[in-house]
Amino acid sequence: MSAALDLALCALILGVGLASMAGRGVFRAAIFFITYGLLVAIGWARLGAYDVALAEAAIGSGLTGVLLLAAHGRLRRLRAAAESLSRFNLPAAIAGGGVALSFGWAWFALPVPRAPDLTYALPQAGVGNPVTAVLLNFRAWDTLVESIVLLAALIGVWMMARDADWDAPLGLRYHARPSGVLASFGRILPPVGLIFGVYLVWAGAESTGGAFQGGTVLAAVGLVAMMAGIMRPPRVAQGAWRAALVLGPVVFLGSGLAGAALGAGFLTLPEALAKPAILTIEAALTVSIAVTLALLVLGPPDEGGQQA
Amino acid sequence: MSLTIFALTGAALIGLGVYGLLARLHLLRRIIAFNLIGSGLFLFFGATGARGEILDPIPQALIITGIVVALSASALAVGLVVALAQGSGRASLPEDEDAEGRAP
Amino acid sequence: MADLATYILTASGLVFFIAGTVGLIRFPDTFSRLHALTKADNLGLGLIAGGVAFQTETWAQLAMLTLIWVLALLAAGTVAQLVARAALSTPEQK
Amino acid sequence: MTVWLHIVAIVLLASLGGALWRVWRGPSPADRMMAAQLVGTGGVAVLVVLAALQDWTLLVVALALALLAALAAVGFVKAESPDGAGDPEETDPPEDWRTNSQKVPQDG
Repeated sequence: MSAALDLALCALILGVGLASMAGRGVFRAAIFFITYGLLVAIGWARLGAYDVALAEAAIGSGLTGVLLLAAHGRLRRLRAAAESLSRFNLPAAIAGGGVALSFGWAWFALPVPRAPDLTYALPQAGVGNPVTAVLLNFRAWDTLVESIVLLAALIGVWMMARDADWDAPLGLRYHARPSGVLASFGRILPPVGLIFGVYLVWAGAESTGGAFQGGTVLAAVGLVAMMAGIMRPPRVAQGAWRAALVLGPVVFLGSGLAGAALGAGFLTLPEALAKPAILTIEAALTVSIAVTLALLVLGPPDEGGQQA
Repeated sequence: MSLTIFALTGAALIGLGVYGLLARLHLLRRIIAFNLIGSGLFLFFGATGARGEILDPIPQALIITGIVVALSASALAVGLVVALAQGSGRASLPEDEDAEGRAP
Repeated sequence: MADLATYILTASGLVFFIAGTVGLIRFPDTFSRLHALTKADNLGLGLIAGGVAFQTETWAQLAMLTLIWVLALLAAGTVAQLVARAALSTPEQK
Repeated sequence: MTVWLHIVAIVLLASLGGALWRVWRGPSPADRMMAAQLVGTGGVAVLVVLAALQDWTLLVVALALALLAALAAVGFVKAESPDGAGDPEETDPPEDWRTNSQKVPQDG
């Protein structure tokens, strides 16, 4: 019975993936990719990876959707959205089929990997959720570098701005009817999202959740508030927002150095301080992830978009 | 059984993404193809991590960071595509255009 | 008793989901399809959440189920209104 | 009960498949977005059922999906507005909307 459910789900995932690559029109592809993110989130739920399901639900169908649809809108106003039907490409099909077949072969041919048993190490990690323990303690290097990669991507996006737009607020100049449905929605949703996002970070220490998931939810409701005209998008040069961007990496690095100073080693948390240290890093990281993701999706300041 | 279904779905998605990345020329479509490859890899990796007796949290942690990085890479790519369209009025690469200089 | 309630509520929820999908496929134009969608899938989700509610173990789970449905209602109402208006005011746009 | 909940989840997924057909068919962008919205609500329903079936923690995932269900659609109406930043409610609907609405636009 549960295999039938997984088969049905995977058939839908594959069908939607195929639909996002086939046919004409990138708008349809973007919509299919939004539904794809949702179905993959259900797939992660079936695999028992609840933290991943949460991240995929928030990012895959939420933020990526806004990003792709906004991009399509901009391209349409620049008259670059049209796509002609491309013919079937045999070499590409051979390449894709070959890659898929070799992965399928690897699944059956390679030995089952032996997962390191973390249960003995978990009591020293300071948190009960093994995924959070891996992210913030056992493999803190990865997470630290990743938070810096996010900043680099944001700087890359900002470099796309034209000189004349540099001092303008980020993204397009969003406006909405003050008493309209969108504005009301933009007032109701963010408080709920704020509570839920903070809850996810807090709960992530022991059960499903964490800085990435909480930060994504906060970024998403922040975007809703900005698109509804409730909240003004920041400018590149605003100090407080820049401070929020680097808060997470700075606190993370600082705690790493403190660990080295205490003799435990860089990015190694002493067992007694692990829980408060992880919660502090997570709180700072959540702020930075939320602001970085929201600004990434908003895009560079773009005054020219008004006329184009 | 279920793990095999998900792993093979992941493998097929990677292949599908590779096809789209090579065969489709509109750059927004290619961004979606790139995301499809990433997501297929994550599914394959996640199914592999769930194969042992216990659910391995390390692949899960890496996949979460991977999902966030994929979003930031997509945002950067979207920025580049919009900048290209602002400059040239097209959303496909010059080397992919046909003899009349039109986007295919 | 609780199980019976779950069977009945989830089954009727399914009926609404299927009706919504059939409406989405069969109705002739955008606005009637919107009508089929918003009526059906919210009741559908409500009934399914109601059915599942009889299986919950704690009050927190029950509260969460309620919140899920309320948020879905809010989202669906907003989206229906906005998408309908967008379809109305830009009918000539590609 | 377990078998029944499996059946509910499978039927829900099948009904999502029907909605996906409308995403493929269109014809207008609004049709596709609406159908995607139904897929979103259906996904929340599937997760609620899976929560009862597997682990109540999944309610958190369902809640996240429900909270962000409207995000893509808000992005859609923004992108559809003339300057990419507006709100369809800012302008009154055209006088002839009843006749206009019959001509469903095709997207390219």
